[in-house]
Amino acid sequence: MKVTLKIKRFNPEKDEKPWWAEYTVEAEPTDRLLDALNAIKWYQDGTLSFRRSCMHGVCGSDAMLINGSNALACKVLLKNLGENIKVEPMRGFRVARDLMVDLEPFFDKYKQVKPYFITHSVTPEKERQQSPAERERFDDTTKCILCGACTTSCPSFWANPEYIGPAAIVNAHRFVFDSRDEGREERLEILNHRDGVWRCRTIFNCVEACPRGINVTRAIGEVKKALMFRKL
Amino acid sequence: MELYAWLFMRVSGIVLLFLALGHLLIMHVIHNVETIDYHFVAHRFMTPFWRTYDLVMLWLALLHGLNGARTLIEDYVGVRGWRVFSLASLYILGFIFLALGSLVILTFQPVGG
Amino acid sequence: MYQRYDAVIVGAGGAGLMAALNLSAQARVAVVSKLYPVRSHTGAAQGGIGAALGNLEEDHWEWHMFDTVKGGDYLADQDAVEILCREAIETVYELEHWGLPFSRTPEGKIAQRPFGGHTRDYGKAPVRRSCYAADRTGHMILQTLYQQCIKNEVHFYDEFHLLDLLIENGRTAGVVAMSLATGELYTFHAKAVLFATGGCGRIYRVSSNALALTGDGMAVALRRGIPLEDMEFFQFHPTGIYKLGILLSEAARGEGGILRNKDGERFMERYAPSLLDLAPRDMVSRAIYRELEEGRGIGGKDYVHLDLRQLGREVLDTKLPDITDFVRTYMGIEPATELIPIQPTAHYAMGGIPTDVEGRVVVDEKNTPLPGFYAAGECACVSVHGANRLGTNSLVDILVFGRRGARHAAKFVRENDWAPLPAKADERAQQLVAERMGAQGDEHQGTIRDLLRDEMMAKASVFRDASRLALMREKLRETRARYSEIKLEDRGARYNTELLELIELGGMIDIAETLVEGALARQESRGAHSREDFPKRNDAQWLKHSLAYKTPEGIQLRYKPVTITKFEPKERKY
Amino acid sequence: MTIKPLEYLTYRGKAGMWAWILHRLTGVGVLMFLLAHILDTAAIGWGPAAYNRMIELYRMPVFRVGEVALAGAVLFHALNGVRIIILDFWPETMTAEKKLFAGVVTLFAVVYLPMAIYMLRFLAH
Ligand SMILES: Cc1cc2nc3c(=O)[nH]c(=O)nc-3n(C[C@H](O)[C@H](O)[C@H](O)COP(=O)(O)OP(=O)(O)OC[C@H]3O[C@@H](n4cnc5c(N)ncnc54)[C@H](O)[C@@H]3O)c2cc1C
Ligand code: HEM
Ligand code: SF4
Ligand code: F3S
Ligand code: FES
Repeated sequence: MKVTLKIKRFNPEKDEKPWWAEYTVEAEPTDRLLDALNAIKWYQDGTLSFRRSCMHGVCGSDAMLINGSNALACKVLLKNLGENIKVEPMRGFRVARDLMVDLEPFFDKYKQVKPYFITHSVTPEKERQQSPAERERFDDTTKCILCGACTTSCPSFWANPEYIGPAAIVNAHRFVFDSRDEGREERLEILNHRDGVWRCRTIFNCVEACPRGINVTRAIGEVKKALMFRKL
Repeated sequence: MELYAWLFMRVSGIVLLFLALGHLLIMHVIHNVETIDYHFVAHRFMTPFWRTYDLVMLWLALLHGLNGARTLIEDYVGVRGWRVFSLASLYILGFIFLALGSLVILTFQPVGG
Repeated sequence: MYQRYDAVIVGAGGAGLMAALNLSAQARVAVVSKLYPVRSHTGAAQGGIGAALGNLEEDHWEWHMFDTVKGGDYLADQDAVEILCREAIETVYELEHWGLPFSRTPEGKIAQRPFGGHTRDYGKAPVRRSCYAADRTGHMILQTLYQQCIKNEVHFYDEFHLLDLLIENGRTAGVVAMSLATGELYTFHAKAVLFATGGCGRIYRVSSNALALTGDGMAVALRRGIPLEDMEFFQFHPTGIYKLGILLSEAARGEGGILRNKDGERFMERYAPSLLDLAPRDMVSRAIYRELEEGRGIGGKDYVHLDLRQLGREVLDTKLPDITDFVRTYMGIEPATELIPIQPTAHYAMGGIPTDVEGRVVVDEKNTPLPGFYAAGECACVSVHGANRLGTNSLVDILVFGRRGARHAAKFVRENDWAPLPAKADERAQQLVAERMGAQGDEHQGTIRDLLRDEMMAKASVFRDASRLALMREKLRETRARYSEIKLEDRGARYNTELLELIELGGMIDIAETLVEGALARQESRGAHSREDFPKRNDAQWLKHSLAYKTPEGIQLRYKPVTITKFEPKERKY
Repeated sequence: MTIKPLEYLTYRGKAGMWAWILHRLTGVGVLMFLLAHILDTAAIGWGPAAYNRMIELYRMPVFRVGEVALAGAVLFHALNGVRIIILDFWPETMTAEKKLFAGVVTLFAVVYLPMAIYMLRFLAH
């Protein structure tokens, strides 16, 4: 089938403002949007820029705004997009070029929540024990690939770039609910900050956007609840 | 701090659920502006029950609404100066309304009841 | 731009990050990576990491060692394999101590599952050795290592593309890389350099590898006169999603998945009666090709079925959630009730930059190290995988040798000063960029890339023979000629991904050349290298590693002996 | 970088996003009314004449319709408020978020339609 892609382009090196480019690609209905983007880049217009690597939704490179909502270009099939497809960079971060945004602020927020294992007790010789149920407790949030689709779909984040954002909270959740971790208090303290979890207004765009099927809002809710019971 | 604001929104929300919906039902559905007049209100304010009801509702609704407005300002007023200004106005305005409303409810003495 | 560090690590996958963690405490280290670290392909690894923990049944590192040697068709260096299998155990515990969320046994220990070629008691029966975190073990490893790097404040240069390795007077002096964001060249002056740039699976059409896996590190080393070892051994994983090549982990068969041909027959019974579907990958891939050749592909096409129905929805959703999701998303198939079309997919380069067990790059038959240059991970060849890698052994390899390389480099950095930088350090890189920027031809990049990948798939994949390989040699000549006719449309400096892809493609052609030459020369079948015109293994002549050098006259091959300690070569049967 | 108002609406969010937009709008709307209501009620302090004059104002049809809208706003806000509270205190329910929203909408329709018709009966005269 033939599909037409309208792509929002912007190269700060030479463009004053963003513009729309239109391409027509011959493709299979079961092709990924990323296949179409590659076809453009490799056979039509080499200047089109975007990030990609794994091609199957595990590296988090190619989150973008596709027909009005965030998704990974390698995880949506053309047959689900119709014949006229609109592709834009994710909202809320500076556009570096075409479909690539500046991710430094995104990773900075991630780093703020101390996204690493913290323990003070002595390390055992073999593994630390953890029951399957305890492991299950935070399974959902271990799936995050830091693609940024959630944070850039969140109206609270658009309004307030200071908001730490769902991705960072998801990664904090992964440790807060890990029975082996001992950094719970410090992390909760960070999330309790005015630009922490309280900025979330349960909008659920993040859940819809997450390519890993993480129930982001639920994770945020669990953190809120943990904070509430800690203080009361 | 944000935690308490958040919690307050939920708790006041639950209480308001009954107060505001009750108020809505009584004043706007069962009665309506055609049957409401000075007399009606004056009569209602004779009982301490309705006075307390209205006072609690006023406070909760106003604080709830004002805190909501605060969130909106923090979200959408991006420029620092403007934000401080808007927040300050909000607090002052909020205080005035709170005082005015309470004054009316507390000090009301029916004339020629 | 000039930057000076004690050590520079290129690549931020499992190998690079492990090295960074082990070096950063003792030296000033920079990690240079063309992808954000968490985008590295280690994150795609699914099935698990092999270590004889014996959490569910008796197991010993010696058994693991035997399996690895045998799985590699006796080409692996056994001293290195011994280190691999011994240190695997402490490495897995170390990961756990860094918080890696392994799946658990009911008693709360690290869970383990069976995997292809891993057996108990020297080949008696499959053993549960693969430590896993659902089917996203690599993701967890990558995340955990990156997290620890953040904790230890490792210095990252993200989205910097390696262009050149600097060698001055026989010593490593640093690297040159380009910043994607600005297009600027950075010269990193360093006492030690460690390459961990991953594999090169994108030289084939159907591949489980990420688009970024173009073998850049290997190509850069090759151009600097360093040989590549055992490049003719390239592993095809039996179960890639039909056409797309997306991997369905061996864990699927470890949990009980079965391969079936068009008659619904479990054909592995004929090829590997004892290990069946869990035979090593080279064997299963060949079995599938045989079935296809003999007309037992599904509907006359070039695929067979992977049957996961007997696992049940519960196991699929808890133990294999990701691959279940891949099958649903990309095929529109429900694995709990339907059969999955699969075909072998290019997966893993056994070969790479030759190193010794300390991670030092060695440049000749006598294993002479190049001072200050290290390599680890898939871009390196220690060689622990020999002619065919066993599943779960790469994750062990990248971590064990990433760490060993770093430890040796730490010592090296302490004891040595910076080698002087060559006069115009970034001259060659500049030249490369200028040349590519000047590409004014009229061919699209995609056309040439397709040519390379399609031809490699047809002529140098699972089964090989002299005539097809010779044709491939011709095709490579054509590819190289047409490469210079490519047009580059993007002449900007910032985020010029087209330029970088063009440079990558150039490297892939070089790598394909080493592979084809190595394969042409090796007149035997061993592990993943299967010559139809020489179907038998020939230890008398070919029990040796190849070293491919790039010279102005083309690829030159030399050979070095295999280290054998505990296990004498025997016929390989499962 | 800054997101324009229009972009909030062109993002194709689902139930949760519309619930949020409506919740915000109704919240602000009700607040505005509340402020006005405090002012008019304050007139009561000036005696019956003043107050009744205010009430007279509210009897205008425009305001009557406005009153119905207000009732709708309060009702929706209240119901959705309950949805939010349920989600917040029982995060397990988040997986059923869309069902909850459907519940809010249904309940709203069931209560509001008869109520609105009842309140608008004066229009028939
Ligand atoms: C789908 C899949 C599943 C797998 N499953 C398993 C498994 O279950 N068990 C197992 O043991 N193995 C598995 N493997 C193999 C294993 O994952 C890889 O071999 C291993 O992760 C390679 O790690 P690495 O650190 O060497 O390289 P990678 O993780 O590939 O990292 C390469 C790094 O180098 C950087 N780089 C590359 N080129 C440049 C350049 N020019 N300039 C700068 N930086 C550069 C990249 O940015 C990246 O950070 C699997 C492989 C695949 C493809
Ligand atoms: C009738 C019962 C009510 C309930 C159950 C209720 C519930 C809530 C809740 C839970 C929130 C928080 C939303 C969030 O944090 O995302 C909220 C916000 C808000 N409420 Fe109410 N509320 C009620 C009545 C009112 C009234 C009477 C007013 C007006 C004075 C009002 C004005 C607001 C405003 C302005 C907000 C902020 C909106 C936002 O942040 O998006 N509410 N309400
Ligand atoms: S939570 Fe989901 S959407 Fe957000 S960064 Fe992680 S994977 Fe991406
Ligand atoms: S979209 Fe935003 S407001 Fe909360 S529920 Fe998701 S983070
Ligand atoms: S390319 Fe890796 S997530 Fe899409």
